[in-house]
Amino acid sequence: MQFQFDDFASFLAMNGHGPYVWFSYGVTIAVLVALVLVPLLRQRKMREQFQRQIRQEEARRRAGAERNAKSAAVAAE
Amino acid sequence: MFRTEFTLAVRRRSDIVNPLLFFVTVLALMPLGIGPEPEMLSRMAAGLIWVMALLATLLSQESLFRGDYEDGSLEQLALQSQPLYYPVLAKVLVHWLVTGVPLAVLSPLLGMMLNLGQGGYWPLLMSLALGTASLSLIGAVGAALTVALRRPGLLLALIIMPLYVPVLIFGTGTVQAALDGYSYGPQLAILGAILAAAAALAPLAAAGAIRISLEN
Amino acid sequence: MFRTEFTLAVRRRSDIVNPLLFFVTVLALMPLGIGPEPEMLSRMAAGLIWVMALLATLLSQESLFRGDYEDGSLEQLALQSQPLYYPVLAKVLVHWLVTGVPLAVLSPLLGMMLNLGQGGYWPLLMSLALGTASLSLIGAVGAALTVALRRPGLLLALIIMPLYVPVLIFGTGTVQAALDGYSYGPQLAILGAILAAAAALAPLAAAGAIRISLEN
Amino acid sequence: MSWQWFHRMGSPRWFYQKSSVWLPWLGAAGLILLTVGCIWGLGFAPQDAKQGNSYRIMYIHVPAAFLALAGYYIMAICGAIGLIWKMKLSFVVMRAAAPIGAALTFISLVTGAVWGKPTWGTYWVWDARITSMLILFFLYLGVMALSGAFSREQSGDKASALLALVGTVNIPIIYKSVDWWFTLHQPATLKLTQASTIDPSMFYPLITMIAGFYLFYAWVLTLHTRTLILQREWRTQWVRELLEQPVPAAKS
Amino acid sequence: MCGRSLAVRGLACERDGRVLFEGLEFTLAPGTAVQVEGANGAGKSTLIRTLIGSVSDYSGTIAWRGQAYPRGLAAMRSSLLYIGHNAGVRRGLTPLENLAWYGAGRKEALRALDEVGLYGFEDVLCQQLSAGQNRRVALARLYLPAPPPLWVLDEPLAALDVVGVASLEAQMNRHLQRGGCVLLTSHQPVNVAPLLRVNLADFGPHFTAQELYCVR
Amino acid sequence: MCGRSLAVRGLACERDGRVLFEGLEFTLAPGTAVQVEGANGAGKSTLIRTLIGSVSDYSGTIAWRGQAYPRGLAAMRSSLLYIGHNAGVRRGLTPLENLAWYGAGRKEALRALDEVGLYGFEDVLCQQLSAGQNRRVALARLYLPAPPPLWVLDEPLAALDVVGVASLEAQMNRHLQRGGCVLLTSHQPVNVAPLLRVNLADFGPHFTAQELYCVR
Ligand code: HEM
Ligand SMILES: Nc1ncnc2c1ncn2[C@@H]1O[C@H](COP(=O)(O)OP(=O)(O)OP(=O)(O)O)[C@@H](O)[C@H]1O
Ligand SMILES: Nc1ncnc2c1ncn2[C@@H]1O[C@H](COP(=O)(O)OP(=O)(O)OP(=O)(O)O)[C@@H](O)[C@H]1O
Ligand SMILES: [Mg+2]
Ligand SMILES: [Mg+2]
Repeated sequence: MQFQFDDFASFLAMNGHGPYVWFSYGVTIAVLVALVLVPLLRQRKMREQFQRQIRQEEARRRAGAERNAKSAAVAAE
Repeated sequence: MFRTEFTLAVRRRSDIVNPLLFFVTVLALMPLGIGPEPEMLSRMAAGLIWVMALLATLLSQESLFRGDYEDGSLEQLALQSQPLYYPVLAKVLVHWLVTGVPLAVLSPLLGMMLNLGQGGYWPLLMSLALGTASLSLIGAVGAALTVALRRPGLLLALIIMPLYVPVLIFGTGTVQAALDGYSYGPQLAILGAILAAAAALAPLAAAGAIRISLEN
Repeated sequence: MFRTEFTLAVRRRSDIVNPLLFFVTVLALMPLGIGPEPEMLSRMAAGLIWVMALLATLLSQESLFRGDYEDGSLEQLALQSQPLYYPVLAKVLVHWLVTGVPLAVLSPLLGMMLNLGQGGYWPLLMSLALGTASLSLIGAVGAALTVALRRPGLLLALIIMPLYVPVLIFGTGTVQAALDGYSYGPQLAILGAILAAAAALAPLAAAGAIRISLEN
Repeated sequence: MSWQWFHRMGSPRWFYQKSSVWLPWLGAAGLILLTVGCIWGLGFAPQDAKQGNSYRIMYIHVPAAFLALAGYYIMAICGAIGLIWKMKLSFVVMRAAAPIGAALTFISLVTGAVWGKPTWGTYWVWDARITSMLILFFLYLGVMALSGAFSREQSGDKASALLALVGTVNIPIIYKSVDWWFTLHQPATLKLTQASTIDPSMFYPLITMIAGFYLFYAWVLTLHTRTLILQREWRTQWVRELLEQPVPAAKS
Repeated sequence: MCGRSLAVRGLACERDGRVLFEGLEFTLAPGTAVQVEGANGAGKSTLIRTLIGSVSDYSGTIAWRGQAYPRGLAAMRSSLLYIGHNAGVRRGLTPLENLAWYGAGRKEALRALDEVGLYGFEDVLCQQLSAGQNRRVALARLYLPAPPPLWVLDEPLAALDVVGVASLEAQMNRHLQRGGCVLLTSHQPVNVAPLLRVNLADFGPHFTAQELYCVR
Repeated sequence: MCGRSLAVRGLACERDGRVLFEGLEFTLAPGTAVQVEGANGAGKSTLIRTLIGSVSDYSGTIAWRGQAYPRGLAAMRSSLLYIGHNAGVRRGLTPLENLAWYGAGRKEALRALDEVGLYGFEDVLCQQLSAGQNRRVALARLYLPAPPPLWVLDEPLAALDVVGVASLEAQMNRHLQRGGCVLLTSHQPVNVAPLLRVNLADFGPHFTAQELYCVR
């Protein structure tokens, strides 16, 4: 087994078929990388979203408790 | 059951007339788009007619279960203890009677307009009559799957179109064979076989899909 | 207003993607119907693409006002004292952005698959981009007229199709001129003029049609 | 008793925890094989007598085409399992498999088209295999669109599983009919060469690439599944605990 | 605030050749509410749609601030807030977006949603809300700051729970105190004051299906 | 007549990750009615759809005549009469045809329609009837001879006028005396006896949006 091309330039050119071959490999690699990145990015976004949600829930819980206390006080009067 | 469905279909007459008119107008537009050369038209006539018949069936299918879903009668049907197979079959049958059959009957006229070669008319009519029944059956599965969606529109087309391919191929194959002077019996037989398989399986799948949609 | 419409359109992403997918699938079915011979396909490519773009626009238009009608917000809109012109224009604009533009952008690819001749790609894209805007505008009138019907489906197609004819003719004319080596500027200019006229008149007509539909 | 493992396997949590162990290994193995296969195929495999260097596209085209088809069956089988045994996890896997399969179909379509230009002189022909691949692509898109169209996830799961099943029944029929259609028309100009007598020096890198694609597929499927699991179960306690940890800096 | 408000004189409507009511007279003065009563099918919804100008086949006069329809229509429209059977809630939008569509700012919308008990549901799609919650989204418009003076509500209490009814009554009373006016239909008693009750049975034709075959 | 009827033990449902109710327990004995109560969005409709087997994601047990679901489902279905929010009235059919679709003979159907006050409207298309009249068409099923023993009614009083409500209550009481059983939801008090009232708020989870942000 040996390298089939004389130099790097001819490896790129591939006897004139270079553009086809490299385009194919490029598209393939891009799609494969996207397949890996998409779930990873989505996980990260979910993490952020989730932490924001927890903070919001906390705030709501507090606001609701306050309001309940206030209406209870009004009812007591 | 069949009676009620039929009443309903006839009452909204537009459901019968519309696919037909759609079929005719699009086919009339075609020469405007692709140029009026007779010999070219005649080579494509069978294909165009078949594709448009397919589209007309497909588009009229969206409303197959929709009305019943929205007014709650589909749920009532699903609550009954007998299987959903027969109601679905009845609905499909009516659909075919009010779209497929008129379409097939009208097709020779359109074939004439598009310069379809002599001897192609009869196979065209036969293949359309058989084929649209399969199309109605297959399409019912898609209609049932999308009935709970608010705007299924073209999603239905996307789902169902690939499944229509065999019918389309053998349908045009029938006409082509006849035009080329071969016997078109085998193709028609295959269309018949597809129809038999679809009649057995499609209502089952559609019934399952209806139950899924109702749970939404 | 435009913003809300856009949100709504993007939220049901399917409305954007579906016409596109419909367009692609039907065009992929075409060769199955009429045969794969390249030279024949290439002669019909422009016409087929244009007719299918027209169908995709038409079919996606059915839902233009329907949702708003059913949930009563169209009535609310009509009750407001400002004219209906702008809301209608906003809706049509969004419709064009989510159907016409993607369709035009995708058309060269389909041209390639159907063997469209060299030099036809750019005119095809341009004519589709201009033409689908006119189609959206004209179609809105039909959508408004049929919105009160429970199942407008193909009736809409019937009303609108004849009005589409000029657009179709000049659209395919553009591509054909380019393929035949003539300048296609004049045809594009006519398409532009049609668009201008439609933009001025169609929303007015649609607004009137909406008021008529609401009285039902 | 003997069914216990089965039900445990159906639990998304079990899968998530177990898969985090073998995930890195799967990824590493897949990427190594792919890298080796690419270099081998691009640089070291001999030039084809007839097609010159353009045939090197085969090393991605053929594995992608294989997996595109296999992926559909994987997806449909998962859907069937979900429908029959009401297994949550298998629906999740099905949903994860759809975009991956569609992406691989896309790769095989694009690479095939690009390969066609130097070989046949045109990007696209309506050949049986190609046409049915295109239809497979539409089937994938249909499953994806349907599963996303429902506001309730469970309904989307079941509906798209049913569609995938209907699709599996149809794939052989579609393939056969398209094949028949193609032979009816017989465009004499082009033909896929029968390269069954492929030289071993060309074949080994192909095998490497195919194995690499399979491992990569398994890896990415697991990744997607895990993400979907988190997305679905984010309200449960274990996911909460998991997600509350700060985002790892470099890689997750 | 309502000026001389809405005056109805000798109004008569018929549907399908059947007279629903005739000689109907009442005045909706500022600061008062009118409840239209009548059996199912008596014509309450028809009356309401006539008064807001959505239906135009009637005889008699309707005047807004002394100006008879159709001249007074535009003025009436600009001070109208109408909620019909179809609540005008877009099911593909969230409650917040729905209110934004009616021109509410984010902060006011949040306030209003909070007041109708939808705190925590602002960002859920309306199609996932229950029947009563959807109604509440529509009613939230009544809680926006500076509402139009004329409220026309067709069965606003339908689908609301007890707490919701009480809250709505309180809000209507507040509106009346501000000098606004309310026209509503309801089959339940409504606790607002001052309230004028108009029973369509009193203006019925001599001989109606309702009277003759009265419900047991 | 209902045998050991419907028993619910430890039932819990969640939607969108929010627990609607949990630990729900009640028994629907022959000759009794159960009224499910709760605020808007409490989960009444969800509960009802769970009990009739239309929704299958729940935990806990539901048993019909001692047989737990899903085994008991078929038996339950065969003795069920369900009328939901969507009344199951086909709007393209007349009231008479609608009842025929549910298997009623012409004479009984006419009787039943007469009883719900639709004498004279038997042959009008349902889409031309008022909201309350449509509801009455659905309710006419309760007046057919030999009705199924288990009635499940989701807000049957909605849109009905006072006379209609009284008539319906009388009919339900008659059914209970016959030994049938009724499960219903309603925001108004319902005058039937013996009546067991189940308030979903008593089975609410520790912490819900409803409890916390209660409606004013
Ligand atoms: C069902 C999908 C497909 C499968 C299973 C598939 C498989 C293969 C295989 C195994 C080969 C190498 C074997 C041989 O040389 O004959 C090949 C060659 C090739 N494929 Fe595909 N392929 C598929 C789709 C496509 C598509 C969509 C295109 C183009 C758009 C395409 C274009 C080509 C070309 C140009 C060759 C080389 C032809 C030659 O050797 O003369 N293929 N394909
Ligand atoms: N398809 C759905 N997807 C997600 N959530 C839903 C869906 N349907 C209902 N819900 C949620 O479940 C809750 C209960 O809804 P349900 O319709 O059972 O309420 P209800 O008690 O019948 O209220 P109402 O008195 O308003 O009819 C609501 O808060 C709603 O948000
Ligand atoms: N589009 C229509 N075409 C023909 N007749 C109609 C139409 N709409 C309503 N009607 C008739 O007009 C009458 C009154 O209907 P309307 O909807 O005004 O009643 P309503 O008083 O609002 O009743 P409900 O209390 O049931 O809401 C009904 O008997 C109906 O048959
Ligand atoms: Mg009414
Ligand atoms: Mg409810």
